[in-house]
Amino acid sequence: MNLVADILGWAFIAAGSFFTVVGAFGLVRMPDLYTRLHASGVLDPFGVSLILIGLMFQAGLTLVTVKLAFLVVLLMFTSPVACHALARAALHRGVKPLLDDKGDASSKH
Amino acid sequence: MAGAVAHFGNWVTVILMVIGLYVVLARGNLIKKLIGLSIFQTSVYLLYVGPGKILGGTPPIIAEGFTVYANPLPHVLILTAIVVGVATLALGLALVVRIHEAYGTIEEDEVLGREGDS
Amino acid sequence: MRHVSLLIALSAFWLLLSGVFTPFLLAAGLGSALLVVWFTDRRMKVLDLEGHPVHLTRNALTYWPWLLWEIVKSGWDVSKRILHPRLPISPCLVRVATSQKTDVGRVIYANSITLTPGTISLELSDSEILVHALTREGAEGLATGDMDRRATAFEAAL
Amino acid sequence: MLLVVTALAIARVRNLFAVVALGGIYSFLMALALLVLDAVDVSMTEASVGAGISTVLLLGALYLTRVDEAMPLRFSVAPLIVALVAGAALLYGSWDLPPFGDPAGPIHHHVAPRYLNQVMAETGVPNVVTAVLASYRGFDTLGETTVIFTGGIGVLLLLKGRRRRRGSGGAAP
Amino acid sequence: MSGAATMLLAMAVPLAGALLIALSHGRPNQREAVTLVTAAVMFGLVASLVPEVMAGGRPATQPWTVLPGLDLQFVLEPLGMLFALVASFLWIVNSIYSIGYMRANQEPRQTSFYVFFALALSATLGIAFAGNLFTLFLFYEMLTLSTYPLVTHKRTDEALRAGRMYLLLLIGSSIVLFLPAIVWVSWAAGTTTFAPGGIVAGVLTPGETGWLLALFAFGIGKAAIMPMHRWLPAAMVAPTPVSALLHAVAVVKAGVFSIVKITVYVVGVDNLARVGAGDWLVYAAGTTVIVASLIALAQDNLKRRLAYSTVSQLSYVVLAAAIFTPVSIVAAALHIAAHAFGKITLFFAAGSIYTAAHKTEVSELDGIGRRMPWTMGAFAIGALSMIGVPPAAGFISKWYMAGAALAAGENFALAVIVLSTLLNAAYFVPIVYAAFLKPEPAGGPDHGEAPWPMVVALVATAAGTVLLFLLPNLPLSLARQLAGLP
Amino acid sequence: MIATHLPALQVVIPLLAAPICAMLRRGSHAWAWATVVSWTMPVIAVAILLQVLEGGTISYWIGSWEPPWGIEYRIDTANAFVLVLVSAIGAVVMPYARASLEREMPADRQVWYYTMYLLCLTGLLGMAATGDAFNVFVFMEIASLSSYVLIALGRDRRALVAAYQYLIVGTIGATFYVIGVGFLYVMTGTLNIADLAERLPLVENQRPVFVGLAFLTVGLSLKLALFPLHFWLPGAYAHAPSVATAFLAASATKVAIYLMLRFFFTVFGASYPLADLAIPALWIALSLAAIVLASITAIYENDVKRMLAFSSVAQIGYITLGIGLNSEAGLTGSIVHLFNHGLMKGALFLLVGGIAYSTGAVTVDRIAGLARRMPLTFAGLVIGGMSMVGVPGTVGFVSKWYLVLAAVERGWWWLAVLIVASSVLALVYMGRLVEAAYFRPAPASSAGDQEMPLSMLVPAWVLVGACVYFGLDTGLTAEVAAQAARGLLGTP
Amino acid sequence: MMHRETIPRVVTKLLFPFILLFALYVQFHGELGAGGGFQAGVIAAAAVILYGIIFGLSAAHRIAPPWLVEMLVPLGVLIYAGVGVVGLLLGGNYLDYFVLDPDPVHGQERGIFWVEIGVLVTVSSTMIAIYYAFAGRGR
Amino acid sequence: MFAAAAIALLVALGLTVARAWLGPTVFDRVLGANTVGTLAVCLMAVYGFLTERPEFLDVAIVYALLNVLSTLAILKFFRFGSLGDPEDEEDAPRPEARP
Ligand code: NA
Ligand code: NA
Repeated sequence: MNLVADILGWAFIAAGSFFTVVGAFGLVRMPDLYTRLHASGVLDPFGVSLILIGLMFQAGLTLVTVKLAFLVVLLMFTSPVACHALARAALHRGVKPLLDDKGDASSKH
Repeated sequence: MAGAVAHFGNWVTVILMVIGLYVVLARGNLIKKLIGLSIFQTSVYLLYVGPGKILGGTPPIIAEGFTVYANPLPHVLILTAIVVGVATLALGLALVVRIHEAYGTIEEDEVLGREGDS
Repeated sequence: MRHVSLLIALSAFWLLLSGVFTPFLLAAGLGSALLVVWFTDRRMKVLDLEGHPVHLTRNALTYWPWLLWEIVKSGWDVSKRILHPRLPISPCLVRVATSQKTDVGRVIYANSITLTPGTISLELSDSEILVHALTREGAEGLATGDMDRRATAFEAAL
Repeated sequence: MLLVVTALAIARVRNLFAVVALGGIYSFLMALALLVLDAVDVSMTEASVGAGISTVLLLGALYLTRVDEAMPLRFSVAPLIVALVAGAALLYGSWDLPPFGDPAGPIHHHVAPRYLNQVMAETGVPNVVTAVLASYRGFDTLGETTVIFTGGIGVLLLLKGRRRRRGSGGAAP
Repeated sequence: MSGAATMLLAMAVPLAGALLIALSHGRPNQREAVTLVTAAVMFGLVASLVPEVMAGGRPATQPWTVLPGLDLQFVLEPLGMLFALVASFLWIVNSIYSIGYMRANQEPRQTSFYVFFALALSATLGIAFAGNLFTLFLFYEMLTLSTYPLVTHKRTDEALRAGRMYLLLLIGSSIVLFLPAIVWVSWAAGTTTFAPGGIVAGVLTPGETGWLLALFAFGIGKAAIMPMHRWLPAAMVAPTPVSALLHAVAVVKAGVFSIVKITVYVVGVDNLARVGAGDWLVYAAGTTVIVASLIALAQDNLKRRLAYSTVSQLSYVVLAAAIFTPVSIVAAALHIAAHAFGKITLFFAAGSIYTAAHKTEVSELDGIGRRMPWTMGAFAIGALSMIGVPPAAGFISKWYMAGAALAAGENFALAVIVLSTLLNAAYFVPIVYAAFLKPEPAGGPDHGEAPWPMVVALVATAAGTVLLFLLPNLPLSLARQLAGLP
Repeated sequence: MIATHLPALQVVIPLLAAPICAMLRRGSHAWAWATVVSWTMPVIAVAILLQVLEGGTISYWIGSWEPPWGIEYRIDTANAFVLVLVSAIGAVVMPYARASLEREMPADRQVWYYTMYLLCLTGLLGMAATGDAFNVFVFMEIASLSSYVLIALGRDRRALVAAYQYLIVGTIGATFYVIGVGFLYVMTGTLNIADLAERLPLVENQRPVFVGLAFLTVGLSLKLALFPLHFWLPGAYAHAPSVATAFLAASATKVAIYLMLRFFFTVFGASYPLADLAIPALWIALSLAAIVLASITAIYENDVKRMLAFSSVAQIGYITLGIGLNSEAGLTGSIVHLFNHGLMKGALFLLVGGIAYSTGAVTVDRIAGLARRMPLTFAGLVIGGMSMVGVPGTVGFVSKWYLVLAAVERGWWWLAVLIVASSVLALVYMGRLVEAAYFRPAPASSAGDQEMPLSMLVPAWVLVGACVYFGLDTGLTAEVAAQAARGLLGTP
Repeated sequence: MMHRETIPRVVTKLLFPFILLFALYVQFHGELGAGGGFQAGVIAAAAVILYGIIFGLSAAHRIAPPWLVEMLVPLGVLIYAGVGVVGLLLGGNYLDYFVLDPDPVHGQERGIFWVEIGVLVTVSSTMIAIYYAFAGRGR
Repeated sequence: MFAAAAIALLVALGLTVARAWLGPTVFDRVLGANTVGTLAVCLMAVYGFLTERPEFLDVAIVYALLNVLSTLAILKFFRFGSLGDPEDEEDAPRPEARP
């Protein structure tokens, strides 16, 4: 049981780390604000939550786990709010999204 | 080399202080100056807290299984310094707001230029 | 009803945070919880259906796992695109219709959209949501209305 | 490192909103650094002050003033020299400080040991920082609270009440 | 009443007088009565001290210790006695004259005039009674400050300019030179208390003594040794009674008095004669005598001519003192008194002419002697005293001076005395001549003498000048006591 | 019983009084409260001074924690003297504040203004009384923050700018101070000043200690407005409300100077005799520059408050000069001038504030001929001015005497002459005022001007009287200062 | 009236009770773990400020009236300094907590508890007051 | 493993700061700030495990809470130019945006 939790924990942490770095990489690589927001979605809260969940497995059934869970829930609640507010504010301020031409075979762009 | 690594923290402190002080002194925007002042103040945090750390130690909250704790005194002092910093910032910003109301600008040059026609 | 449930929730929250069970701290916890309930209800007036949607707990158990899986799938997809040398994205704006009746419901739906990598809700109105999608596929996935239905079902469980 | 980069960015960027955002980053990074240095309480305070209160304060001030910084008329050398001299002095002085993390440093052998060793017996408070803060050096903290009080009343005194018209110097003589 | 108490009382009386005068604001008669009574009482008190001093007594008191080693100290010795006597007597006369002058010319701010006059007299007595350098300095500055409002009495821009010059030169020189000299003495000798024979004798090297003397000589700007004299002509803008105060009663006299006193009691006459460190002073003073006389010769404005005459006459005193023999000290002391009476007479006369005829220039005085015989008669006596011709007091002091120079082999000093006597004659005799013998130009104003109080005053001082020549016993014996002569 | 707690009460009473004051509703109540409180302060301060003179240094353990673990209040003659000065000035200005502020400030702000005043008093007293280097910083900030506000509320908008600049400079100064203390702390492990003095010799001649000293010195120099770090001062003093100017000019810089003394002599004195460092030469040069240049600036200044402010810079130069002379006489001169200058500058600023009360702006041209309309005010100004010049019989003389003595002791004649000669500069700028007020005709516009109310005049004259009293009876101040100097130098 | 900021509104409403409770938790566990009166005060103030940001300044004024806030600012200092006075009255030095209870250690705990309360009161109310001052200045 | 996670987070942190540095819009910087906040929270949690004192998660929670506050404050402010009322928000003066 312990071993399973351990392995699961490591797996989550590894995955989380991966997504986090990728998200951050996307943050740099993406061409405009809105696409960067998508990249940040990979990182925050997704990748980070995975890491935290991994830590929960590591901690076992303790208070720490509860706090981590709270943290995850908190991130789940607040991250989309921040992301939404950011995008909305940018839109209102006239930051035009970079759009693919409609109707084209855009996926192969 | 080892010395350089050991003094890395000090370098950071020094650079932060230089940047902060430079912004305070060189920038004309009154808000920017205050921000520079804050950076300048935060450089002190590292100066104090850095030496309080013991490698292999833990935060100074007594718990079983730990014997080596960081020095709590710098922490206490810097807590006070942070509080002082925020109070100063609040007051400084309030002054800037009033200056803006009185002069219509928050650029130092313009403020000083408009002193004549008060 | 909401008061009691919030009080219980807060007390539990306290205990979980604290982990120290001295009489003093237990009393402080209860007192704090009571204080917060009073303050949020009587002064902040946020203890309403929006603010304390206790009624939604049951369906959360079915909605959340589904959402998590969606997030994982999209996360993997977006990651691939980020790492792809040619950066194969096709950002677009779409409007998706909403079928929820309450603000809470719409918020759940909109947040679910945002939580899922690859789509972001931009504008929220009574009947539709403006969404920015990273790829045309993502937009089309939303247009199927699967998530909308599930969110409505979640909300409707009252 | 990142702290330095952020600080440089703050110095560079002219849009004050961006500066506020960067200030938030700076604060988070500083808090992180403090945490690494085992200063948990300080870290928590820096986070709440730097990322929370300072941001709100700066935004409030920005709302009442303006957002963009004017271009400087000229690059002034004197401030840079002053800052560099101070920095050089600091560096010069810190070179001979006890090595980082060395338990042999004087601060670990005078005053602090008593706090760490006696705190439970003397005050029954395991968080040594709290004990020192509130009891051993409680007077500092009283002063600190008074500083907050001073700042608060000062801001009220400056900003509360009727707003004067722009440009009026005040009451006529 | 003890001598010490009398001294303090004598200094306090003018202060009280000043207060009463201020309280009499708006009641001219009361105000002037108070002035006269105060002056008389003060003179009485001072005079009452004469017997004790003559008998060799040295009343002394030390009412206040400012800082350890820094005392307010009063000691009455012969020179101070002489100075106090002259000043307090001339105040009476000057007050009488002032009443006439101020009323006749309808001067503004008369109350403050009398108040500051009284304060100046108190300071003058302080100088005369000073028992140490610190006390001397204190009252010296007090005199400067209390006379400043008198100098600027007219409040015109010119007056204010003159006042600035007055303050800056006098206080400036005293602070920059005089005070450091005092500090030096205090440091070197450990005391600043005057003592017969000098307190720095044997303490300072000859070179140092020379420098110290220079600091004193130029630091005491009131003595008006060139180039410290410039305030004196500038201060001529003040009303005539003020000029009298400056030139005769108090201010410049305080300057030369201080120099003589310092020469005798701080540096020491014998000491100076022995080390020869002060010989340059003879030349400085001698040059001033001659140059000032030459300038006086070129002045058409009567009061300016008198002013430069004063510069020249003061340097007589310094010159005499700088010969550094007992007899020369006697001469210096006597000349203080003699010049006081002579010069006050001359100024009174100038003020009378201004009041009666509104004339200020020498060239306007042709024939005026016939309209104002008393005035010009007194003027003639004053002029004789300046020149040093009997039967005026100036003769006695010059006589002693020349004798001392001769005895000491100071040929330069002797030459100066002779030459300047000729110059004095050259700028005074033509005035007297023109006043009495030249015809009055046609179309001038019709006038007689000035108001009677002025005439009374100037006649009194002229009489004093003569009296001092006829009965020089009192000043002479005081001066001889000072010089340690039997 | 209460006698043993006086050191704490000295600071805690105004500290407690401030929040109570903030809770009051009416300006007049706040004024009455602040007055009562500020009047108890000198009583306590004098009692402390007497205790110290009788029984030597007092050590008070706050929270009963023994130093260096807890914070110690440590009072010897030097800081007891400073406490007396600060509390006395604080007490004197309160009656004055009422009428003055009623004209300068809307009623709804007065309550908080008095709160700020009490806080400033707390800060200054705390800085002077504490024996802990970091506690100094805390109280320094209380004093500084409150003084920024006290200054900012001047009636002229330039007060805001002055306060802002003061805030920037003051914060930099305080931060430098903290950096300096940080170095000392890291090298010794202690913050207690007495303990620092004991432990510094163990780490003698190490670079961090030198740098700590340098930062401390620069930081405090900013606070005490040592030339050329004085640039913030004239604006701050010129535009603040009169009562704030008088209070701060007489007390704030003085406390910073006291701290400088404390660090130079008590902390570093034992291990780093000043004579061994290069500092004294530079220090004396700066002091002289302050005296001469600031005085000359004052001469050309037309705004009277600014003139007095520049004069303050010059007078601070005298005080620091005495520190640089590093001898008993020099320190005595410094300490006694610290006290005396507090008295005379307080008096002058109160008087000028009274003129401003009647006339609005105070420039040399504006006060022409005013002496006749405000005789008592200008009589006080004359006496204060004489004290500034250093006329014997006023306090100004006493301080200069000791400074000259100290210079002569060292054989520096040129310095003695300079000290004495610089009085002429003071004479010129004070003389300008007197000349304008007494000897120039009054413009027609000044017809309505009249003497300030008695509640303002009396406090001003109390200080004028003190200038004369302590000039005549020097035993009190000079003796105490000499004892304080001996205490700092560690000589019996 | 439909709020345009639906998402932040709903989510923050949900969070308020927990933020406030967390603040109190930090307050009461200051002796055991990280945090204390200051941090708790900031967090509590943050809740009110967030409320003001989301629902408007008038709403914030309703839940924490300015007069009350302005009273609490000095009250906290008074509590802190008052603890010191109590120590004085009970025969100890200023800020002496040992005398607050027959058991000195317990006295310490009691003293620390009360001064932390004082800090909390002043810090939270000051932060709110400053926010009010800035936000209210614009109107 | 904790160390690896910490390194990964640090790398991500560096990239995010780079974005904040590059901008170019204010919103990019705000996004950077918000993301740094989240990463910092996570890093704290990991660091707690790394040093075997995971109970300091409280600090992380404080961060998470205040991160929301500051982000919302910035954005709310940016849209409406005030920290005040929603009623009159459209009328409130707007600061100039700077892309
Ligand atoms: Na999404
Ligand atoms: Na998303």
